[in-house]
Amino acid sequence: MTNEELQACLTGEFTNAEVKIGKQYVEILVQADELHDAAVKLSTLPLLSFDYLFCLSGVDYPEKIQIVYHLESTKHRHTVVLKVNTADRVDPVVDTVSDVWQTAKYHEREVYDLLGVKFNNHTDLRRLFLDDSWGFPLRKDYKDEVRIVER
Amino acid sequence: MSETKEIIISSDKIHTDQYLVNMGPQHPSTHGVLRLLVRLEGEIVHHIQPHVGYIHSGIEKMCESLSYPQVIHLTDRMDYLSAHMNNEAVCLCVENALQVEVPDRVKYVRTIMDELTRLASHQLWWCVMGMDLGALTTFFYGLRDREHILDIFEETCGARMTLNYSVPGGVMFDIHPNFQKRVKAFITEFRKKLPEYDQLLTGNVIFQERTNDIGYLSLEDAIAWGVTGPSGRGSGFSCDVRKHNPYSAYPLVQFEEKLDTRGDSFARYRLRIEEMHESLHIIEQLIDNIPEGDYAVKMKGVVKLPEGEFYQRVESARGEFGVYIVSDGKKNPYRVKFRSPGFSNLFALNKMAAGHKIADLVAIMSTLDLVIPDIDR
Amino acid sequence: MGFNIYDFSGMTHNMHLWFMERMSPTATTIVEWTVIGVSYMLFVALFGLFLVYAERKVCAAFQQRLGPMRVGLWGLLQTIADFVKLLMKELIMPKSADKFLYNLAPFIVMIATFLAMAVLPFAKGLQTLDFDIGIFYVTAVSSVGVIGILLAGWSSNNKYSLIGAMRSGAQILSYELSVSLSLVTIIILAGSMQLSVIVESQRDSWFLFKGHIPSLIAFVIFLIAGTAETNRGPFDLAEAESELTAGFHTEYSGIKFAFFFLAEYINMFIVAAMATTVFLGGWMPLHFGSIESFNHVMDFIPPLVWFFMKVCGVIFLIMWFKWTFPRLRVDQILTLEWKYLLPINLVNILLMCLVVLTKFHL
Amino acid sequence: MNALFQYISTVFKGVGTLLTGMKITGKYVFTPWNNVTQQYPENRDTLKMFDRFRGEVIMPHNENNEHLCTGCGICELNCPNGSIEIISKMELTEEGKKKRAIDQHIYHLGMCTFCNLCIKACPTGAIVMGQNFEHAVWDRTKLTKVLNQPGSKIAQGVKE
Repeated sequence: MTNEELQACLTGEFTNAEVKIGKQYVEILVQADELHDAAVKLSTLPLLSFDYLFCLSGVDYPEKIQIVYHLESTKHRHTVVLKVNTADRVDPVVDTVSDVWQTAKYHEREVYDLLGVKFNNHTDLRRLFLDDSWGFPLRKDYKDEVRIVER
Repeated sequence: MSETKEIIISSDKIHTDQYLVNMGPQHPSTHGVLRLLVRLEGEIVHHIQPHVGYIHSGIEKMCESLSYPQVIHLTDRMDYLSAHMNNEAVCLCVENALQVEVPDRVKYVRTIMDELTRLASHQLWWCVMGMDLGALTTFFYGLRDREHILDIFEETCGARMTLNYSVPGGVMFDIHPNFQKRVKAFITEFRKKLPEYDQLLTGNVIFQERTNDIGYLSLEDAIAWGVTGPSGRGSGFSCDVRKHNPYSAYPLVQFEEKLDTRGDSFARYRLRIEEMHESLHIIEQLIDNIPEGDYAVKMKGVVKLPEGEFYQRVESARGEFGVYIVSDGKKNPYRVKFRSPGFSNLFALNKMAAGHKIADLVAIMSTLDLVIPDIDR
Repeated sequence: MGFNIYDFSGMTHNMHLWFMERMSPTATTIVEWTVIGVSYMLFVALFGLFLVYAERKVCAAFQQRLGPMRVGLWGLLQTIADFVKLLMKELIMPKSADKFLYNLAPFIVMIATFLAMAVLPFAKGLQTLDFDIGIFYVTAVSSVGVIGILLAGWSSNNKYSLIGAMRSGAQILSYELSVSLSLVTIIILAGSMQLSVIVESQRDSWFLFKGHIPSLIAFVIFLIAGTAETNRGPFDLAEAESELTAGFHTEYSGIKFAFFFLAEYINMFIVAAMATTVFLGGWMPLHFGSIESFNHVMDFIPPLVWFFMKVCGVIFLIMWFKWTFPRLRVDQILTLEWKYLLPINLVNILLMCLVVLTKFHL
Repeated sequence: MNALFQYISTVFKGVGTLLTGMKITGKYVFTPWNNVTQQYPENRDTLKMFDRFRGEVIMPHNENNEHLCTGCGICELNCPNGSIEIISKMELTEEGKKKRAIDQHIYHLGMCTFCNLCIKACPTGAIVMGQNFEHAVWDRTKLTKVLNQPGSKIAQGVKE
C-alpha cells in the first residue's frame, strides 16, 4: 500500500488515533490505554498485517515520554510508525506489546533500562544493560557528575 | 534430534538435576563480553538467558551532545565489522533530512565500500565459525584474505577498521588512484580462494554433521524475533534492505537476495558464503563504472537538521541496521536510536539452541555472527 | 662395552655383567632400575619439549605462519622458556576442590604414559620390557590415563571440567575398543603379541603392505582411534576450547598443567610408536623384495633413526588431522565409533582371518 | 543390501570430503614460501604505511620553524572527544595590530579516535595526519603532546 492508502485505511480502523503522513512513513499516534489493542489490530488485520517490528525506541520529551514502534509488513511491504505518549514523564507506564511481537520483549527491557518506562504485563521486566543502582541515562534531566564531562 | 529426546526420557527416570553454567563474560566462543546463563541437563541445553551490557558504552547518550559529523565516528565503534554501513546509515539519514542529493560517484564509492566491508565481515565470520567448531586453521585463512580488504581500506580511508569514511554529503576523501586496480586484483584473488573455503569447511563431513538440522528457526519466529540479515534469510525471511528499500547505488546493480527455507545452522552458513559471491558480483558491476565527479557536495560548516524525525535503514553485514534521529533543529540530535541487528538476533538464540548440546550452542552462536558492541552500544 | 648402533642387545648385556661383577644382585637391580627410570624421564621431558615445538611449527606451517621465531634461533628455545615459565608459576588450588584427588590426577596421567612406554622397542635390544603379551599390556595401561582425567575433572569442582572429563571418559572407553581390535587384526597376522617378535617378523616387508587391504584399513582405524585416545583434535572434546574453555584441566596451573600437557604429547608419541611398531615395521628399515642395492642402503641407516623417522611421520599425520578438521560433537564421536569403526573393524578381522587362512600374505 | 550399499558410500564420501580438506591444508604446509607472516620489528625499515594512514595528528613545520596554524580553534570545535585544546595568545603584528596566534596546540593522543574531522576542518591545512603508529609509552602523561614546536611562529601570508 502507498502511504496515502495506508493513511486512509488506518484512519478508518483507528477512530481514536491520530494518523498523519510524516516525513517518510505514515505515523499513527494512539492513546496509551489503547496501545495493546492497536498493536493486536495492526498485526492481525489481513490488510495491514504488520508482523515485523524493526525498531522500538523511547524518546524523552519535556512533558512526556514517547515510545515509537517502527513496523513493517513482510507481506505487503508497507511501513508504519506507531507512537504512544505516556501520561506521566517521571513515572511512565505503558502496556507491553511483547506478546504481539516477541522481539519487543528485549527492546522494551532496553527502554525500561535507559528511560525508566514501565511496561505493564511484561513477563521479565528487568534492567538490561545497567545495574539497578543507575538512574535512567537517556532522560534529559539525567546527571552524572563523574562520568559525563560537560564542555 | 532423536538422540536428544531419548536422553531426556531416560534421565527423567534417574532424576538428574539441571544446573546452570555461565558462559562468559570471559569465554572463548562468545567473541567478546557476552554472558549466557545456560541451564543444562548433562550436555543438553534447556534454556539460555543472555545477559548483555558488559560493554555498554552509552553511544546513544553521547550522540546527543555531538554534532552530526561527529556522531558518525561513534558508529564505527558499535559494529566494528560493518563500520562503513553504520557510517553510511547516519549519512543517508542526514542527507535525506536535508534533502541533499549526493553525486553518483559518491553512491558508487559508498556501495563498493559497503560490499567490501560486508566481504571483510563475512571473511572474519567464516574464520571464527571454523574456529568455534574446532578447525583452527580456517581462522588464519580467513584473516589472510581479509588483510587485502583492510589494505584497500587503509589506502583509501586511512584506517583499517574504524573507517569514518562517509561524511554527510559524500565521502571523506576521493578514492585512492590505486583503488580500482587493487579491488580488481582482490576480486580475482578471492574468487580463487572462495572455492577453497568450501573444500576446507563447507563440504567437510564433520562440519556438515555439526550444522545440518541444528538450531532451527522457523520463518514465523524469525519475523517475530526480528532476526534479520543472513540469519533471518536462512529461515526464508526476505529482509534484505538493499532489495526492499534500496539506497546508494543498489538500485543500479543486479544481485540476488539469496533465501533458504531450511532455517538451520547450515542454511545460515551457506547464505553467508553465497553473499560473499554476490558481493563480489556487485563490486564487479560497479568498479569499472565509477562516474567522474565530486566526491562530496559542499555542506554548511554546521550541519543542522530540520525539526522532525528521520529514519534510515541499511543492510549491514549482520542484518538490518537502522538509525532513528529525532531532531529539534539544533546542531545536535535530540535523540538518536540505533537499531542494531545483533540485538534482535541474539535474543532469538534461546529459540534456536534449546534442546541441543553445548557444542551446538557454540555453533549456533557462530552462525548468528554476533558482535557484542553492536548489541550493547 | 661393545657399542653397536645397529644392535643394542650386546651393549645392555655387557652393562648388566659389568654391574654384576661389582655389586650384589639386589644393588644391580636397583641401579639398573634407576638408570632406566632416569633415561625414560629424560626422554619424556626432551621429546615432549621437541613435540611441543614441532606442533607449534607444523601448525604454523599449516596456517601459513612462521610459528615461534623469537627465543633462540628459529624459536628453538621457546618451549624451554615456556617450560621454565610453567615451573615458576603459582600452583592455584580452587577453594572447594577435592585436594587429594586434585593433586593426584596429573600424576596418574603421567604414570600411565610412563607405563605404556616401557614396552616400546626403540631399536634392536633397546626395549625395557619384552612381554609376550606386549600389545595387550599397552592397551591395558594406556587406558589408565583416563582415570586421571576423570579425577581431574571431578576434583576441580568446576562444571566445565566435569563435562570435559565425562566426555573424555565416554570417548576413551569407546575408542579403546577400536584400538584393540585394529591391533588384533595385526596379531592375527603376526601370530604373536610380543612386540619384538612382531617387529622381527616384518624384516622382509612391513605389515602394512604384507596384510594387503585389511591391514591398511586397520592402520587407518588405528590412526583415527589413536587420535581419539590421545584427546587430540578433531576429537579434543575433553578440552574443547571454544566450548569448555580448557575442559578437564581448566583449573590446573603451573607444573600440574604441564603434566597434562606433556602427557598429551607423550601419548601422541605412544600412539605413533605403536603404529610404527605394529604396522610400519618398527625399527626395521624399508626393504623392497628384490632390489638388493636399495636394501643395503636402507640397512645402513641405524634402526633408531628409522624408528624416529617413522614415528615423526605418523605424528605429522596426526597433526595434519588436528589442523584441518573441525571438532566432532560428543554424540557424533560415539556414533563414529559404534556405528562405523566397530563394525568395519569386525568385518576387517574376518577379512584378515581369510588372508591368513589362505596364506595370502606370505 | 541397499542399506549396506548406502552405508559404504557414506563412509567413502565422508572420507573423501576429509581428504579434500587435507589436500587444501597440505597444499599450504608444503609451500612455506607463501607464508604471510611479517616479522614486525625487524621489517621496520621496509614497512611503509599508506600515505593516508591516520597515525596521529601532527603539525608540520618548515625549516624556519614556521607552521601554518592561526590558532582559530576550529579543530578544537570539530573534535568529538576533546582531544585537542587550543591555547591562543594575542600578538602584535608588524603593522602594530593585535592578532590572535597560537600559543600551544595541545593534543591528547590518548583520547584521539583518529576520525580525521580536525584535519578536514582546518582552514589552513596546518595539521595533518602523521604516519607514526608506535604510540606506546610508559607514562600516560607523555600522550599529551604540544604540536607546535617551542619558538615556532606562523608562516608568512597565512590568513584565517
